[in-house]
Amino acid sequence: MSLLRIEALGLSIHGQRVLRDVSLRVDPGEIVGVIGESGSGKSMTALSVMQLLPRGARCEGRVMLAGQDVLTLRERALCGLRGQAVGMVFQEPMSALNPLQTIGAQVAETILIHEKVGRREAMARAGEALERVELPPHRVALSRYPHELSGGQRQRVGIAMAIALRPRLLIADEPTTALDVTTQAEVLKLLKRLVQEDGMGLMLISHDLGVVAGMAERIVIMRQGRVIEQGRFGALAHPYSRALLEASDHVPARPAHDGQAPLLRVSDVVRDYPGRRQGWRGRAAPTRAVDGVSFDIRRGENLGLVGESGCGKSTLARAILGLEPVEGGRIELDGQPVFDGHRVNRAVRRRMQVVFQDPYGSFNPRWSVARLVAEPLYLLDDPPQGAARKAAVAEALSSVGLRPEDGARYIHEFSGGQRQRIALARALIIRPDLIVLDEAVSALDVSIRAQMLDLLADLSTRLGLTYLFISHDLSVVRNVTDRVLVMQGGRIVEEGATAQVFAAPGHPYTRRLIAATPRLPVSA
Amino acid sequence: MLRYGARRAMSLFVSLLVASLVIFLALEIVPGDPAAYMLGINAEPDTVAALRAELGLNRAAPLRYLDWIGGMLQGDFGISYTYRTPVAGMIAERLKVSLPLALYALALSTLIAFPAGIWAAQRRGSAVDVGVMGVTQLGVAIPNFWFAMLMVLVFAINLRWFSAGGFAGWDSGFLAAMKSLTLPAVALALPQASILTRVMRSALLDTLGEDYIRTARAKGLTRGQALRRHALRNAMIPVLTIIGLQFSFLLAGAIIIENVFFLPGLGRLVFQAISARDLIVVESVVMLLVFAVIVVNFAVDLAYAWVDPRLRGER
Amino acid sequence: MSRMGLIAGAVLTLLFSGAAVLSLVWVPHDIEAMHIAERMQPPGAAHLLGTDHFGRDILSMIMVGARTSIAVALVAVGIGMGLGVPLGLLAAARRGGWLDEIIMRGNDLIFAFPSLLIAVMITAVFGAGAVNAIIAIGIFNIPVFARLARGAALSLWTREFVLAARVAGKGRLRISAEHILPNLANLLIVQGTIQFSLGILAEAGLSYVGLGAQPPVPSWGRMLADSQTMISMAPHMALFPGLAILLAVLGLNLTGDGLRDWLDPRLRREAR
Amino acid sequence: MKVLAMTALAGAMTLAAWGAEAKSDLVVGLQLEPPHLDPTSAAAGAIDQVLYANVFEGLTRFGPDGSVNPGLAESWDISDDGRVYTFHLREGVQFHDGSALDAGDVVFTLDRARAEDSQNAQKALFAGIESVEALDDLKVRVTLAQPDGGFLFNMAWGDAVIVAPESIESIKQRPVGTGAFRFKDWVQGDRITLERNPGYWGEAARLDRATFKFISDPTAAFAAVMAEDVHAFPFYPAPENLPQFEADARFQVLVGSTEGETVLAMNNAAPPLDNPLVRRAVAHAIDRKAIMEGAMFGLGTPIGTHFAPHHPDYVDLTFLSDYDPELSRQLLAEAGLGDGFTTTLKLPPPSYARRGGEIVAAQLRNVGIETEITNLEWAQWLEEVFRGKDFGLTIVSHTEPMDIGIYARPDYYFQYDSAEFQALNAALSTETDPEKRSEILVAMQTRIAEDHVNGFLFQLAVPTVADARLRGLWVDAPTQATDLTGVYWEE
Repeated sequence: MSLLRIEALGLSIHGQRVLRDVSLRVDPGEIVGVIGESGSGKSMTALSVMQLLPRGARCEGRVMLAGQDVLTLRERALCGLRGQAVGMVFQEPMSALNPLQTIGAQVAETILIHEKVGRREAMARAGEALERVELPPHRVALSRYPHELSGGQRQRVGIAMAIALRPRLLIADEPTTALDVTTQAEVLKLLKRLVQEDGMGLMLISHDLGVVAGMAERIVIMRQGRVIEQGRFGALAHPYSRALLEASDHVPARPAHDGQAPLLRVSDVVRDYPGRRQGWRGRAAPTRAVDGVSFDIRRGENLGLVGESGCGKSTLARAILGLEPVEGGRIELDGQPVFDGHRVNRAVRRRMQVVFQDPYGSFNPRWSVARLVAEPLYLLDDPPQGAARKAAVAEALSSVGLRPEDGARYIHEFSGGQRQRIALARALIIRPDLIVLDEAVSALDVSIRAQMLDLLADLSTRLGLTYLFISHDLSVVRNVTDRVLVMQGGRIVEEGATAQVFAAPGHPYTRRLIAATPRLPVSA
Repeated sequence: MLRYGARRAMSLFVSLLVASLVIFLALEIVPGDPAAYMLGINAEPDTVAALRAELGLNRAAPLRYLDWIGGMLQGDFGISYTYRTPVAGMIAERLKVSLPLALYALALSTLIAFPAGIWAAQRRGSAVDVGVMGVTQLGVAIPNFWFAMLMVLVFAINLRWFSAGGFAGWDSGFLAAMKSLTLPAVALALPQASILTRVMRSALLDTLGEDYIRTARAKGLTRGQALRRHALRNAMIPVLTIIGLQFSFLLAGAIIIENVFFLPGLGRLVFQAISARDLIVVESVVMLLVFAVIVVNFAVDLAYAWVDPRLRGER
Repeated sequence: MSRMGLIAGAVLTLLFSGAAVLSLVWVPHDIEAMHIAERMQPPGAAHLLGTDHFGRDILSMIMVGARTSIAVALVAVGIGMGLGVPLGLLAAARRGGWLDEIIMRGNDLIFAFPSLLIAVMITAVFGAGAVNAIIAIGIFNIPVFARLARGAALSLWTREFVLAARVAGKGRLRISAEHILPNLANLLIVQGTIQFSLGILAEAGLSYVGLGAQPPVPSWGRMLADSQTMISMAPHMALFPGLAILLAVLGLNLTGDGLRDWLDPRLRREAR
Repeated sequence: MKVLAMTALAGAMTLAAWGAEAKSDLVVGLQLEPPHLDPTSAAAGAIDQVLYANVFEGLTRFGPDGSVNPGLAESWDISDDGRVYTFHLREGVQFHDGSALDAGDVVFTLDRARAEDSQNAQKALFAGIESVEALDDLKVRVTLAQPDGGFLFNMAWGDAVIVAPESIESIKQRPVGTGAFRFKDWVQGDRITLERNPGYWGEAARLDRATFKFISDPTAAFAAVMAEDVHAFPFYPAPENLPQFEADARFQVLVGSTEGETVLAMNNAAPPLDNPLVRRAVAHAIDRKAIMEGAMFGLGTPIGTHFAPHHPDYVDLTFLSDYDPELSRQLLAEAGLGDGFTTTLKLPPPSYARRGGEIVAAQLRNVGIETEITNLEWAQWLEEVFRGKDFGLTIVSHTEPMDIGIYARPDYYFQYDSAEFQALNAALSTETDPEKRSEILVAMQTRIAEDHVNGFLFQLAVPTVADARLRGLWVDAPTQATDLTGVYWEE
């Protein structure tokens, strides 16, 4: 008998349909992957099982959990189920833990809520649960607070809370999305082990096919509140599933690059952050974010820069863009320094532009798109005015596939993918030589990302652009760059042609990174 | 921790020094001579001069400033020009009214605001919530001196449950003293309680929307348990800030209420002293209140650390 | 719910500002003429809200008093905003620098002074009067807006559109003016409304203790003070000015809260 | 819900109510608290209001009608030339600290008051004294530089009460006098308590204890009386409440006269008010009746000059400044100010000034004179108006008895400089014949009324609100005192 059987589940929130006719099941000891792009309803399905839906939600259909329909249960009975029969792990390890309580207390709470045991015993069992998630109390004391833990450790605490009572079903909603690849691999391994040990069912929700493909016995593909298809990974046949699959590992068409002339030269760059200010005078010791980095970007190439969070890649990007002065070394574009004395060299800066990750935070919401796109014209000594300015904006918008009329609209009227196009238009308007793409496609859904990558490739060929492609996502970097730099702890640990580095990584860290990166099975 | 404390104390000291200079300079340019005020309209000029000499008013301003500061560091606030008694004693006497009044009002406001704020937050959008929010809107908008007037009219003059004002004194018994502080405390507490209720409610609603509340609910906690065990303490940070601000306000800002109820408190002392140009009293009381505000803020900072372990590491 | 509050608040606010504007050209009775014989008349046909202790029409006094309250509060909030917001923006633009330090220390210092006491001191130094009431209330509005502006600006400075502007070569001051300030507008409007209502309360309090607008300029606080000893003989004299303050402040608060929810649901910061 | 809670609280607390109405206790409300308790070194009337006649006594003392009666001096002899006064002190008078009153104390008191570094606010009272000698334990001889018809009157002032050198050091905090009450306790900002002096030389006080409670706010005063927290409130600050108290059987309202001539003082030295025509115009623009009605709710007596109406030498000169706005406008036109003018009106705190000021401003506006009203605290008023003479108009009540002499001082704040008047004043001070004195006084009153030195408004009345069962309270206020020696509760 199935552990969880969802039958024809419908959900509306304040009258708006969110889920329609969703049916799926999870058997004991089985891992079911639920895949979908944003807005597909995958998280809402999970919350429907937990009955932790937002205000104004109405469900229909049946959600059979261990023989009971949770939709008919009263709140009291539901509280008895949650944490006991079904545990849940959430996406954000930063905010999913109460910052004011020790991790021991938070794990023990699951036990205290459901069983009549003493505090001491609950703490002991919390220790065991933490041990099972590989956070043994002798290494990470129960009396630690969440802020003293790394992201991966926090996510383990979250898992420990969910499995403390060995529930029969575990729901994990994007459990690794906020983590670095290496940590992600460890957490996924941990989840897999727990499923095997306890024989529980795992409903693993993710936007990333690569994450799920390697783990799940069955995959459920969702789109716009409906289940499109479910089955084994290799057996997915629905056109949408295929498209999704293709987009996940999209290789844009672009000619191979063979130029050698350096456009940007970075030599021995050192970047320190001052310590925290303490009182009226005096600061703590500075931290070194970029430590003696040297490399070239060749004209017309796509250079990848990969590394995990905190490795210094964003700091390096800001230094290249001349946003912050460096403590040591030189950054030169075509032989001209980015910093001329203490002032930013405008002549250099107008040849570089950037596209940031966040499609929502990258635009001033009070400006029209035309004004946003035209902003870099400020760098020109004699910026075009009136009709010329309008034409420049129109051209930039057209070049990224938007209509010139879109310039009159405001940013909130655009989707995430369109916004990244606008960001690209903004970068293109002053016809730069180099564009820094700082995680520029990381926040996009796979299908949108694939389109964006095609656009980037097309523009680079047409306009002879040079990209510095910064990303934590190795699979993307692998598909779009000519050369790649691997950064760790402020240093470049490996550099080489992309294909070569991925085929035969030289540095142990590179090897770890590549091993941890989820790959789609070739069979698909 | 010690070094942090020392630095903090240093910056506290600088603030106080600047504050003392501001106060002294401001009062230096106040027109009006305490000696002339005391001697009235028939006094001969040489009489006024004699009194000025005795009060030490004819000395240079920097000297008087140094004397004042130096004295205060040793707990000697000087001698009041008009009352001719040590200022420290006068302040101590007035604090016996102002401090209990502030604490009483704060206690009332907290006792009303906590349950009301929690109640409203728990039943967000319900009639209870709308009702509580409506009452607090009125409470924030009502001028407290007007409310005090109305209370005196109803409870003292018409119903005669309370005396119309004045302070019974602590030697007439705790209950009698508290009774004479009750109407003033209610008048002071009403707007504060309303503000605090609103802060409590909105802070709770904010924290109730946090991810860790959902985590807690996923563990099997009921809505109420999640609120009590997780939301409440997290909501305390803005609430503590407001309570800290309110305490300073209640201690210093009760001037008008002290007047309506003719309570011999600090606020009224300052008011009287300003009209009598008893500058040394004004300076000392204002300085003391500034000191109190700074210390209360410091205490609130410490309370944050007590509530929030994330801050402990830095302290 | 908040929509209804906004409407009610806007109606009240418009009512009072309308009355204030109307009083510039017309009031039911001349408030400069005193008719001692007609004093303290209860509300009736001749005088809708009755007359005061000098026989002046209370409705007319409240209308003209609205002008005083609104003018004092508006200018005071204007001072607070006009000085506080640039200071806050400047501090945020120079985060961690000595300028930031000085501005924020200065703010703390003003905050450390009990506001009413300082208002009393200011009027003691410069004399009682509307202008000094404005200064006293205005000074305490500066740190409110400076802190608000700095706090919000700091979070805006971390947004990527600011980085984009810097990539476009813009300086900190230009970014503050072009990007930060427009995004603070909602917040400032909301806080401004709240401070405006607090300003009206403060003006009433100061006038009540005799430190606000001086006679013959009518003001609500002084009307209350004047009425106090007559409260049991002529309760209408105390009732109507008090209600005027209550309703005006209530109206502004409701408007502020309503605007907050309407303009940006994320701005759920409770104003002090 | 809140009301319920309060009811419960009130129920629990009723037993603890204070201010019990034991028949020998009295709580008196006063508007102003004394700054300290030495009547001989401050002008504050508040000191006399608590201590005069109760704790401190002088050689002579005022009676309830303003007459000068024997005080600590049982009798006195005056030399024929009117320059030498020999006072015979009462026997067996003791200060509250047990020390006996003797001639040495009188010599000490008078010498201290007239010394170079004296801080006596009314030093002028003693200016005429040439020497003071103790003839024996109970006999003191005071020699004046020239005869002074007002000397015994002067010695009755609160500033001339007899103090002892033994207790002078701490007198500001612990006053030691010879009166029927002795000082017990002072809770600053709140109250002063006196208790009966068992060793009093005269008729003992009938109250065991008297508490003076300081309530500056008129509303609070009203509430306190209504709630019977205080039993008597002399100089009750809100005349508008009197009809209510009168209508309430629990209370009695006494309205008496004071020595306070309330005037709209004008700056005689600054244009345009230096022009007698303009001053006359101001005088005629003012409707005394409306001011008294509006500011004092009808209390007070109109005056046409600077003299107390209850004084036998008073002449009614109000017709010289009748309310006549038409005439006022004419006069202004005559003075070349047909379009009116603007001046300042600076008002001290009492309600007669603040409320009266608003009415005066409205009346002046009616004839074209605009006033800028500034409300001042007393200290500021003293600085700006009284000492700085920086004002156009002000309203103030001159509460010192028999103070028409101030018009002879050209440097006095309103700066009236009339040789004629100064001659009259000089003649008065040396004249001892009552008939002649009377004539001179009439001439002086007429002079200033005709010169319209100030706008003469009304004689301030003193309302006292008291429990209906209280007896023996002073009705009039010839001086600022609350003499409780004869006060008792009716059985």
